[in-house]
Amino acid sequence: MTLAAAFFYLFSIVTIASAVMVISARNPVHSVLFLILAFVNAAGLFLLTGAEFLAMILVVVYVGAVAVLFLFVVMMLDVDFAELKQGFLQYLPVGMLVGLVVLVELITVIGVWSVAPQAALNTPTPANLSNTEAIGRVLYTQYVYLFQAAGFVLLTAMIGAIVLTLQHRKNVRRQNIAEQNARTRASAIEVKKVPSRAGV
Amino acid sequence: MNSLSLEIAHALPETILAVGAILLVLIGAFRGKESDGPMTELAVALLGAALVAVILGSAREAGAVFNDSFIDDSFGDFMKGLALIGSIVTLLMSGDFLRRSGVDKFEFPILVVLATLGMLVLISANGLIALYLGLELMSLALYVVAALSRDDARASEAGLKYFVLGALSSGMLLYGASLLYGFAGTVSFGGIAAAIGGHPSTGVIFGLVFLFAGLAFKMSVVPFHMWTPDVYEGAPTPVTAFFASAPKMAAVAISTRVIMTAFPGAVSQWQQIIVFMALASMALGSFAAIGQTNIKRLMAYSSIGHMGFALVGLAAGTEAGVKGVALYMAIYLVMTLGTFAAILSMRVNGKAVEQISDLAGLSRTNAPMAFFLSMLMFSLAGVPPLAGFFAKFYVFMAAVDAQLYWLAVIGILTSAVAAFYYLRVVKIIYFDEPAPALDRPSGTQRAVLTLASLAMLLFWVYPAPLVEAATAAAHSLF
Amino acid sequence: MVIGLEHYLIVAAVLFTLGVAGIILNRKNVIVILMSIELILLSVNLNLVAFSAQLHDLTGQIFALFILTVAAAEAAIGLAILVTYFRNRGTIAVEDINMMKG
Amino acid sequence: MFGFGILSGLTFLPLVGAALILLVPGETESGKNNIRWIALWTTIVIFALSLYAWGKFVPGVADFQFLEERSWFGSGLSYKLGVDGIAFPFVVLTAFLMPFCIAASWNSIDNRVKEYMIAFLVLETMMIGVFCALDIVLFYLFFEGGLIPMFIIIGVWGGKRRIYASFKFFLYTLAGSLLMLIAILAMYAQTHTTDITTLLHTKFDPGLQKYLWLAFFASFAVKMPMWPVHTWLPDAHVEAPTAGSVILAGILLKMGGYGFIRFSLPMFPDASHYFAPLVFAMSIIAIIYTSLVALVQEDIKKLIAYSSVAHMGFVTMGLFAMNQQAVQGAVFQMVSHGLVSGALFLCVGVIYDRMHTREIAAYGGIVERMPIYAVAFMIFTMANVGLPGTSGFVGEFLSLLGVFQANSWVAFFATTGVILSAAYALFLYRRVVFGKLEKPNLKSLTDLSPREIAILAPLVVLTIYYGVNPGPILDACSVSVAELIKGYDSALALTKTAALTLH
Amino acid sequence: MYSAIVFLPLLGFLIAGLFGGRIGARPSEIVTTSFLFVSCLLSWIVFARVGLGGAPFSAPVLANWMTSGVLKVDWALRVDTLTAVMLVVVTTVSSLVHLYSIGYMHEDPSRPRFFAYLSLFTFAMLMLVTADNLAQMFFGWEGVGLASYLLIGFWYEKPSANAAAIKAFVVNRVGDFGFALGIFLVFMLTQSISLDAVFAAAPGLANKTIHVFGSDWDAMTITCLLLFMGACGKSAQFLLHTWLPDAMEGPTPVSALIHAATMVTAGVFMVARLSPLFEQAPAALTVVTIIGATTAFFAATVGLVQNDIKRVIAYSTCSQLGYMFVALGVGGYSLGIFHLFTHAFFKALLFLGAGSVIHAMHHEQDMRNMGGLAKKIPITFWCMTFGTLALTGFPLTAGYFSKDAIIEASYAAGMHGQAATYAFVMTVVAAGLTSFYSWRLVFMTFFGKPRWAEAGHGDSHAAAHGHDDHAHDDHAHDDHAHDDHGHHALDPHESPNTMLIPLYVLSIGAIFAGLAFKNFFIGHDAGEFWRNSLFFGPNNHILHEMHEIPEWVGIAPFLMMLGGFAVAAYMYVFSPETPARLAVRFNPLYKFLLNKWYFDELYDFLFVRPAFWLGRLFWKGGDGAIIDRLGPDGVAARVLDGTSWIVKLQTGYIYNYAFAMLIGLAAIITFYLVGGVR
Repeated sequence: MTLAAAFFYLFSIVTIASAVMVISARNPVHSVLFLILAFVNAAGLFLLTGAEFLAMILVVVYVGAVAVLFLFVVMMLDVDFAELKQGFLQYLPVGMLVGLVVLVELITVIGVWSVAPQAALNTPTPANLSNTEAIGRVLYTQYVYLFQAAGFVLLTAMIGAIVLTLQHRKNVRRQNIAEQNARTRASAIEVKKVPSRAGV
Repeated sequence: MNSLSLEIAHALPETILAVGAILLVLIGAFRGKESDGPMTELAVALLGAALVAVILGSAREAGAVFNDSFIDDSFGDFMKGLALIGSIVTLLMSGDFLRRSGVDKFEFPILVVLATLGMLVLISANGLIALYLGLELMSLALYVVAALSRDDARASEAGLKYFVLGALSSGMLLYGASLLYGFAGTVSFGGIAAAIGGHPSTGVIFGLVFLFAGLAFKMSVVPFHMWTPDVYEGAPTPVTAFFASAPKMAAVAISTRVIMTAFPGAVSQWQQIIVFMALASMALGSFAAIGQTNIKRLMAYSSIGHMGFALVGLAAGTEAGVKGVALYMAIYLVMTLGTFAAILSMRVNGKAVEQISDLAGLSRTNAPMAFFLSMLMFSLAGVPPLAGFFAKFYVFMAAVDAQLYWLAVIGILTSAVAAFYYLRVVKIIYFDEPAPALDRPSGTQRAVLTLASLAMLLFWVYPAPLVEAATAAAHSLF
Repeated sequence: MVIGLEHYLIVAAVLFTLGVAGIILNRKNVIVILMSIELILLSVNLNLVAFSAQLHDLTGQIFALFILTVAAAEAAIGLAILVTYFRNRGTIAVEDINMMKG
Repeated sequence: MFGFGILSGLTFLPLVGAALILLVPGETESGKNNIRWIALWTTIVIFALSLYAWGKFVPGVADFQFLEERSWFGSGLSYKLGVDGIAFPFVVLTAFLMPFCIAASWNSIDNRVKEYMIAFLVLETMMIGVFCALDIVLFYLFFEGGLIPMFIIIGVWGGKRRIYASFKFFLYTLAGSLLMLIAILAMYAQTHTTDITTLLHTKFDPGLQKYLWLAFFASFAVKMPMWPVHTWLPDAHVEAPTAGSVILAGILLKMGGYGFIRFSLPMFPDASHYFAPLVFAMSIIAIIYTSLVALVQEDIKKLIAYSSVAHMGFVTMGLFAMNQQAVQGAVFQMVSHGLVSGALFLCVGVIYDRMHTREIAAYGGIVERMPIYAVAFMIFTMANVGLPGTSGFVGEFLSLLGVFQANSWVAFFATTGVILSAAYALFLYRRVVFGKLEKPNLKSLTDLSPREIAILAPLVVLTIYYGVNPGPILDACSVSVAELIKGYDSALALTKTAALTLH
Repeated sequence: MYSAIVFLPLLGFLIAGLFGGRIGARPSEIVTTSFLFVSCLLSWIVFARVGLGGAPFSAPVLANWMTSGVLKVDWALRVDTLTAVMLVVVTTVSSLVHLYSIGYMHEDPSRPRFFAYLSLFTFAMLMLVTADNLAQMFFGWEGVGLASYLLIGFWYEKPSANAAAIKAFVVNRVGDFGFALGIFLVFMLTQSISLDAVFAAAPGLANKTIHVFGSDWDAMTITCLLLFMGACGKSAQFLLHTWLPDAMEGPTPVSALIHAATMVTAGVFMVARLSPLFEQAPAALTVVTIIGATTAFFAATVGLVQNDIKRVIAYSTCSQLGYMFVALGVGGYSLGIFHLFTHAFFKALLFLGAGSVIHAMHHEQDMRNMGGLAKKIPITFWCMTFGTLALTGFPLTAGYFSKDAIIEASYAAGMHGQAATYAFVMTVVAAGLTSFYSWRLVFMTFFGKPRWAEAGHGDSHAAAHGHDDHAHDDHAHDDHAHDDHGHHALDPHESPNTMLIPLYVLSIGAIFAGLAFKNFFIGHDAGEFWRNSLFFGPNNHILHEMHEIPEWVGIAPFLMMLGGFAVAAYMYVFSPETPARLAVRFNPLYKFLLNKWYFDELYDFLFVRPAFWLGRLFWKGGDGAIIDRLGPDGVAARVLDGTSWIVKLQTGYIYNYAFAMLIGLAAIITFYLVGGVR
């Protein structure tokens, strides 16, 4: 139990510290890296609660895909990372104050947590199954509708990303392999007979 | 558990759109991108088919399917019908505009279909997860279409603002959803209602507030409205028209559903939030619109104000209130579409213009358009006997019936302030010296403007069908 | 020392607040704002997972799963819009996103 | 036809005329003339129909007549029309004044004739509708709907400051009316009906009555207009085209008074009683204050507008005195003022058409060139002053007589208005009509054309006829007024007994 | 027949008014004048039948006017002796004035209008005197006011005429204000305003109190005071007299008809008509007495120094009206009416005579530019002398019987109250003054050196009239129709016959009316003559008491008359320089009188200026600076302020927008946490 507590504190402190760094790092690349760190530690927290599947997904999807995507974009856009400006410090107190108020209130509410007595659970955790298996059992049955909906979200994201970023520039030459392979000698080479001594 | 065929029968409109969307994507992918021509028509046909399915299905008995995450009832049918009409009309109107602006991408109709699918899912959501997924499906498509005109800096800025703030609002909504889940132990609306009974805990209230913050963002209600003017102005006009119509229907529908089905036991709590939001929206919408010169921006503030009015009905929390909301949204939809038909047709020598002053003296250069647009303005202002008045009438009637006198008084006073800027448009159209004449609008634009305006003008002649439909819709939530 | 639900929730609340603060305080780089949003979603997931464990109910984890999915999609869209914006304006400084106001 | 009755016909026939006009091309000179003729004939037909209705109207009955009722909004609201002796004179007055407005605009309006005539016909529908409606929402519909055409009329065909005036007019009256809307909603919440006949027999809680009364008052006081919410009227009058002023003074102002009679007094008797001193005070201030203001005006129309405010003060005062003479006097005063002020504005229009100015200082001595005009103007001025023998006297006399019974001080102060009205009206007449004709541009003035004579002559005749024989109007409303007072008194008595048993 | 009397003038008015332009001036004159003569003839017949012959009183109803609840007002023609007397007075004077005007106005281009107005006036006056209810009386009352307004302003190009017309109407309205309130009060007390019903109820109301105007009053007193206020306005009594002298701006026949013989006596008629009410209100009668006596004295003092021939007569009228009110005030209603009757003759005569003088002088009205006219226009001179004799109460002339009777009655009534004694003193003094200014007029006009020959008149006006220019500065072109005569060829000439015949007729009246009718009006036959058309309370024995007065009281007025004559003769015939000397010696007093006790200035300061000042204040200050600025304009400005403030919040920055969202959220949850969820 103490070990679990120790790990909890470790994960949570690192997560929070990384989160702070994410928003305060000067260099966006650093931000991304701290984001990855935060995700990994959060995955650790998931593990502590027994949500093994989600922990894995978090690492795979987030660290593996999303965070890398961020990194890719940061590098691609090649933004010059500049100084922390006046604005940040100027608005800091007010922002912090409001943030603190919200935080305190949230914690106050959490402090009085109690599940409603009449609560009827949707999907009670089966006792004899592993986390992954349990999720697998319901995901395609009970939640098939939502699963499909999530699929359409991804489809939309795909179309959206394409429509926004895919560019066919007129003046850019592209390699067309099929075209290249289809070339024959006849089409590639033209033999010109040059009359001699005719001048130009 | 219901059989799959029954479930699909309940979700027929969604199914049609889902399957159709995939087909459209395939067609688009294989046809290349010469033009979007047939794609728009196909998309319209698809949405039309969904609309038919909604109308045919409205006679069906209400039912909750898909593990209680989807509900099919009259209210849903009513609002889905509105959303679909909004999408269809926007698509019809926008083809011409997008072609002329050179952004006639075939993806646009597909994205509209996907967004509409999201709206339908949202409207029918009977649980927090379905709500979130529907909302995101809708929002993601909207983020994209906002930035669709990707060579236009303003459009991308609009898309970016919309996205960032939308994501923040989603985050808030999700945080609220998580609190609700934690405190109620379930994600289905009925379950939440049962769990909190008559005494919501503070946690539930917090969850409600956060959740409603997310929804309020989609409705563009104060203080979650800030994106609206910028996005309305920056996005391509057809997209703005779309934003102003269909998604509003879905957002209002789901807010109503959440409030009515998940929190019947916390009336006094959410009533305070909604009263506050309604007041703030009405006031801000009325005041801020006065200084505007860009007509799209004006319409943005106008929509904020109108959402405030719609919330007045919601605040009542009664069946009459929901009826008022439904009616309000229906009438608002028609007014908005008509107005945007006029805005879309604002072109001088082929170039799109969007300053209000470009309408100056329209009554001399294009008398029918001037008349119809003015009637829409009066309707938006809520001057009887135009339909806009009845929209307000029903929501305020519900509010007064629920003894929200101050809300009614202040709301109605702000509507007097709001009347000022609508009148200003009429003044510019009728009283000012003519500006260069606008080009002749396209057939669809003219048709939409005329129909919408006449519908508002003559609503009082035979209002019963719509009123009855709204009554039935409201009744199904109680 | 027992680690209860509250601890997780507090961590989540802190993360949420940090995420929101990141959006508000950041002036320079929109990408960081996108990352802040990821932080917010992470905090929500943490909440859900913790509740799920406490309630012995899988729904929370399923919900979190969908959120992860959608968050990925959202990140993609967000970055795509950002790229479009950058192509138009050549900057992604938050302070420069100010063509429309009033 | 279609089961609609004569009131529907009266109400919606103007729209038919408007539709006809819509079909006529309006750009050419002949097209414009066609439009004018269509509009004129439409209004004449409506007037004839209203006379026919008057023939069928039974004066000695308190109930509503020509009832029509149809379901309208599904549940709740209904399409219900009917008139009683108080409403009916106003219907006829409206129908009567409209042809004059059309005729008065014959030459003076030359641009956008089509829109102009349509606006007027739509306005007529709204005005007649107000007096016919027996559903409170329907009433509100017509009450507010009239703002739109009037806004357009002032704004498009008005004078220099037309935009300011039209906005002021619209927003001022709208703001007032919206409060009434809330009261209507509250009444619906209480009774779940919008049927005026039912509401007339509903006893509202005295506490609630006060709020409802105030809300209705806000609307009607602005519309009347009562001091201190009268300032829109001078502006609107000054800027409106002649016919617009005629309608404004002749009919639109009367809607406020009609509203008091139809709603405030019978439905909220306790509140009316409670607030009567307030109304009295405001009326007295209106009479004295605006009369003094009228005295120093430099614009003819503005002066008449202020005098309208003062005259409406007599009306409100009379209404709230709540006895037979006072209320009948107020009703008569409204009808009479409709004729007289309408006629005065027509008179102003006559010289405005010639000189294009309303500055009093620009005139003087025009009697020399326009003797017939001077006579007509004199008669209307005297009617405005309330000279016995003109219709202006009867209303003023009866309402003052009645008010004296209710409160002698009020009558005392109000009667000073008799002195002041003589002062400002004659002062105006002197500066415009009398004096030496010295200004060179006045020398070419021509007297009334046959068209103008045809417009003014019937008004002259009626002004004097009703002054000598006000019977037709007084008889028409006497039973309804008696019924109104009876209900009012018994309601007050009821409240009193309730209060007594309570203690 | 009654209808014919009343409506023939109306018919004449309509014909002349509507068709005058078409049928021409001469036919209009003939039509209106002949109608009037018919009417006059009929009136005398009625007078003979009802007054002398004892025919029954009647009040035939012509039509209903207004009915509202218990209020029922009919158009009716009430004819009793009082009415018959008035009918005779009105129609006689009116018909003579019509006739006279044919001559007097013969060069005016607007004669149809003039005759129409005259007939309209006559009609209104007849409606007044035949009224069977207070509303109809009010109709006539205001109708004569209208006609008076129109006639005073007949020469509409003259600013002074316009001003005078408006002044007349408005000041009359002040009186009407009281009259109207009186009517309302009567209705409140008796639930009726028809005379018979009111008279029937009056005795029961004696000594009743009523709560009006915030305190308890004796019902009849307050009623009668209010009604008397109306009478004051119409009859130009003290405080409301200011319009009458100015009304002389009208053509002279108008002055004769309206401002001497008929309209101004309407107040007297009204009080007499309402004697059943006044008899129940002794306090009100006291007020009537005091006001009447004051007026009699005041007007006479002003009349002493006026130089305008018409104004002198106007003040004289005012003064004589005061006498009538004294008579009424002491309860001698028949005395008042009798004086009204005789006064109508001799005052009309004086005015018409003055008109004749003015006509002869080519519209010169200033007596200082006359003199020596007796030889030039002897007929006019004699007629004027008869009129003056009657006015001053020379024995056996009309004024002798009526005026001296009033003085005696006031002395007799003095036994019952102080007010009557005051009235006695005042009237006796006024009799002397009357004699003085009347003879002064005659002497200045007809005797002495003809000052018109050398005056080249008009030149000296500015200096002489500086005090009073607003009323006088237009003398030189009083009648614009005569301007072409030119002043240099002035040669006073006698008037045409159309003007002289009325003078003859009226002279006869002025001399013999008193003698002929004394018995009926105030003598032994009075009872049968008046019957119940005048009401005398049971304690009212004034007609008897006035015969039981000491000898000296009867002689006093005669002595005063002689004294006045003597002083006038001394000052204006034998020692013409005395007046100027006196004027210098008693300069303040002279100025005071010349300026009519400064009433015009006072009213201008008290009412006219403040009204305009207030009007401007309310307009610019009230409507503009307060109501509009705080109301619509202010609200609009605040809305715009709000707009600019709100729009400023919309900075366009994402972080601000997000911050707004957060603050909104924080605010709401804080609200729940702090404010309480439940």
